[in-house]
Amino acid sequence: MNHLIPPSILPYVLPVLYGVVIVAVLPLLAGYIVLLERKVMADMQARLGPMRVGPHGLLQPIADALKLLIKEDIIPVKADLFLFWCAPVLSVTMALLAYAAIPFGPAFQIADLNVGLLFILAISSLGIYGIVLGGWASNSHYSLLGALRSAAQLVSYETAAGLALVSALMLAGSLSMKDIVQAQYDQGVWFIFVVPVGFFIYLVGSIAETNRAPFDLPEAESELVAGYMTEYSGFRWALYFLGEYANMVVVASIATTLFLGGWLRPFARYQDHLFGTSVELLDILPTILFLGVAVYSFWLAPKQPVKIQKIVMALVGGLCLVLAVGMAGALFAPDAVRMGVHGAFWFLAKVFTYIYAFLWIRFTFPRYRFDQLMRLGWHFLIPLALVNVVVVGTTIVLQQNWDWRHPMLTAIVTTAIMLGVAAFLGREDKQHQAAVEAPEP
Amino acid sequence: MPGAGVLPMPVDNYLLLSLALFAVGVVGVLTRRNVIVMLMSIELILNAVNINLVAFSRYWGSVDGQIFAIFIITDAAAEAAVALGIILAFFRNRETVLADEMDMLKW
Amino acid sequence: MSDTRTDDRSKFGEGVNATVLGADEIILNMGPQHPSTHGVLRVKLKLDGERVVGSECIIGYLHRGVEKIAEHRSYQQFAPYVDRMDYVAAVSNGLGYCEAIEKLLGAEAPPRARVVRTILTELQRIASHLLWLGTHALDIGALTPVFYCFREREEILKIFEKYCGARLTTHAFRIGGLQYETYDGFEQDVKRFCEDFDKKVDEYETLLTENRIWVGRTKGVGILSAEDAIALAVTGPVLRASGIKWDIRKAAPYAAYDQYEFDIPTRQTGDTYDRYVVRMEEMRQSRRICLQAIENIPAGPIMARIGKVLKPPPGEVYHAIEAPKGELGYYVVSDGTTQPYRVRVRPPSFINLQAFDKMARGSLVADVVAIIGTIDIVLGEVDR
Amino acid sequence: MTGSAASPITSVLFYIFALMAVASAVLMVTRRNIIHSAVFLITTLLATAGIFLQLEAEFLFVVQIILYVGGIMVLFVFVIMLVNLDVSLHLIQFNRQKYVAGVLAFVLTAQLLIAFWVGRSSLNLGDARAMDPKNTEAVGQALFQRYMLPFEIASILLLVAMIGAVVMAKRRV
Repeated sequence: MNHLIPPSILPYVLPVLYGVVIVAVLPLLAGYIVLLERKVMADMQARLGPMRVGPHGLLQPIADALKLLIKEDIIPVKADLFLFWCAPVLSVTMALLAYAAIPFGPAFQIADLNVGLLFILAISSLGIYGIVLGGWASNSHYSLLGALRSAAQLVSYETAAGLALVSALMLAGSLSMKDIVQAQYDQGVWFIFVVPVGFFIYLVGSIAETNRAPFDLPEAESELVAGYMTEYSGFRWALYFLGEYANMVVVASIATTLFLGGWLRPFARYQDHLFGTSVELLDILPTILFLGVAVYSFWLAPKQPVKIQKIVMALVGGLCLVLAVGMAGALFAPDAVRMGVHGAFWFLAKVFTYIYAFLWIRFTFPRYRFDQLMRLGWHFLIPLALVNVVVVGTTIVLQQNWDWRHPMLTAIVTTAIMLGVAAFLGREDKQHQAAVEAPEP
Repeated sequence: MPGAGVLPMPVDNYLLLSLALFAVGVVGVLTRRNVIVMLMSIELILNAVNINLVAFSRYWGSVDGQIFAIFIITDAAAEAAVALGIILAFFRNRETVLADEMDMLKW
Repeated sequence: MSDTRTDDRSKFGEGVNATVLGADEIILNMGPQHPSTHGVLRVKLKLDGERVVGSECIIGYLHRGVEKIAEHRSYQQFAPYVDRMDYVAAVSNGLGYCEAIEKLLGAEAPPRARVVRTILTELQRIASHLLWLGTHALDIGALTPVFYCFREREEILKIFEKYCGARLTTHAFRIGGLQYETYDGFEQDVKRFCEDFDKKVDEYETLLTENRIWVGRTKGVGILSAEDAIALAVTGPVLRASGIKWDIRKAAPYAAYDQYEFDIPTRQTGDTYDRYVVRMEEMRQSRRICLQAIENIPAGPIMARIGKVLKPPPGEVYHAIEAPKGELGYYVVSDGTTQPYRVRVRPPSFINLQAFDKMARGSLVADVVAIIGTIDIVLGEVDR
Repeated sequence: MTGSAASPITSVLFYIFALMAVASAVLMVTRRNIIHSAVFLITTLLATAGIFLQLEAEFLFVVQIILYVGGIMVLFVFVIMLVNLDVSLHLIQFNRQKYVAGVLAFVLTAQLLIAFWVGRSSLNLGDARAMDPKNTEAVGQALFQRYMLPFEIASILLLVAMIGAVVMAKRRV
């Protein structure tokens, strides 16, 4: 294949291929994450969720996309046309651009940049413009206020999330995403166990950064109606939505790469083999999982009331069976293919567990008021992140000099100190809270 | 990574580019009435300087030029913060952001 | 327009000032069709930045002139109108009206009717509080409780439907007693509902009571001191949350409330969190009453002998009951004909709404929604 | 970049970025609507970031985007929105001395061009030396070892700027 393409373009072919795959798959993925969210929300609220479009609502995202395409596209009068058009486009491109450096598997990565993580942080910090310019261009007092508020929220929580990442970076020692995962493999421990407080701060920071759950104030504020998205409708609004969900996946993949060991299988270094074959014991886990799901859906298929749903359940069962065979087949394939397939599976599994945590938090917590939100960001999270960086740094240096050589030790030491600091900040926050209430008549 | 190969482009292309940006920045500062656009033009001039620094840093193979560029960016950040603070305070009192209306030292 | 500018502006502290520069005070209009004003209530807020400096509630969008209609209807004909006032707690409206007329006639509903009336009214109180909790939590952002509350409320509405054929505007009672005998299985349904309702309330409480964000959004918001509560003649859970132990079911027992013992929850600080706790406790107490009442529903007739055409002797009566929102009073004047001369209703929501300005002043715009929710108003009753 | 002997890709990239930078700079200066000129300045900054990347200054590329475009320009757009500039749209944007300024700028550029033309021979000093491939580590080491003092002075400068900005933003000023 190499001789077909002129040498100077060869290094760009594979990344472009991966890029096309990601840009094609992502809107579909974002659509199905919306369906997943609605189904999980329904399940938590003792109801069924979308069931009408396609069996079990499986065709709902396609129906949504179609509806949004056909829906009338209203542009407010005197709106700033150039900005009104380019704001949603900007927020989607920034979200998609961040995928350039995310390693979906040991092989499947568009560009292993030397400054991988910083690049993703930089691109996601550009997402603010999509919101701010959108709010300004729709020429209405409410959306401007919403845009200003969400921009302020993004800026302050980005610092907290960035500092939380720094604490994990110190352990990894490199910015490139592949090296970070490699470092977690070499040290034999996921960084979530070494810097749990960093993971917590990043979890909270990433929720605020994607404008979700308890921090989704700019859109859902009762008197701001829908914040900066108020004037958008039809496909433009869908672009904003796609941008938000793509951002959610980006944030989830950063957390997976940095804290949950990227494409590493849990207990990656546990290598003893399955009765003599070349298959590592834990590698058969994905196959068992898919087999289980396949059996369950086959068992469920005849029970479905409607004939069409019977077929769908059977199809789902078949799909899981194919995947199980694929996973098993990959076991005996050459090393690169096995690492690639299993790596991608573990990476996506962790990304979806992280996104499930997003959904779970969204349906259990009420919304923060704007000043509480800012106070949490500035008075609690950022100082906590700063102290976390200092504490992790000192423990690493001490570990190297005094040779404590036990990763769990750093975890215990850092968490103990951080809990002390969190308590102190919490108490100080309560005093402030009491001070605010007392003078009120 | 590239060995000791020649610079991707001869260095004078970068100088011409930074000269062009510098000229546009100067025109911006001199001709615009609105203080915020003047500030933006100053940011543009600082950026032109940065291109020069990085071009020569690549030419000499050392990172000193890039370090200096980082210092210039931090300085630009500090300057922008204070300048915008002044503009906000000024706008709150005099309802104007036009440079030639800021002619009174005390009002 | 209560625009007496507060003299000392520093009292409000340095709230987040997101107003557009230069505009010192803006009037924000939360229009009649706002998602969280519980019906057609228009609130004009005077804002200084994020802080509410003054507010004015403009009502009347749902005014149907019920009291005027009453003067051209016979006593029995007017009974269904009463349900349309507080459409969330229709049964207790009916109870208030029927007992007022019975007092006017000097008649007395038979014991069996009184006990069944108490059970249905208490079930209606639980349903009304459930609807309040669902929408209040939804306004503050918790998406899940509303579905749990409506699941329980559905059970109650099923019981109403089996008993009198209607779910919301039930017209369950008649002057002098009941129209329908309780369907067989009535006791089992109510017992089954009350049995697992306690667990359900615990479910809501696990979701909300210790939830840091919920506490943060409700504690210290919309504070109403005891003196202000009395001055504004506020009644019901809003009054009890400010520390005053006043409940008409204990003060002037009506129907069969004197036969059961239940206690009246009260709190001291009178903020949104306290009103939430009071109402949750009230639901548990109502369940207790229903359980006691179900034990022994006395046998006997369900309708007093007052004849088809009601001509109460000329005179006037004022009869108040403890509706879920507060003291619901009926002042009926009869001139000896079959039609009342005047029916004046004391709606608790209308009077509780007057406390809104006192609560909203000094709070943030985001809290206004929580404050409207915590007063628990129904615009049908406010506008009549 | 894999710029082996000025391969076509890198030179094409350079011309794209250069053209983008100059075009949006000119547009920035001439636009009447302030928000549009802010957006064009952002495109210029992104174009210059591209040029930094081409000059193998990866760390600076990322710093430029995070700090300049993600930080300072957000501040500018914030202030433009807060100052609610639609009132100044129909005011004349260019002051009267724009012709004099144009001539002055032209003279300045001509001077620089001549200086550049004369000194052209001194620039081609043979091949460029090799860059350290691990750019970020090199910048890190230099920043915290050789340039420790300027680093501390820069942090003090930022502190002073923060205090200045806070004082300026006080309501009671």
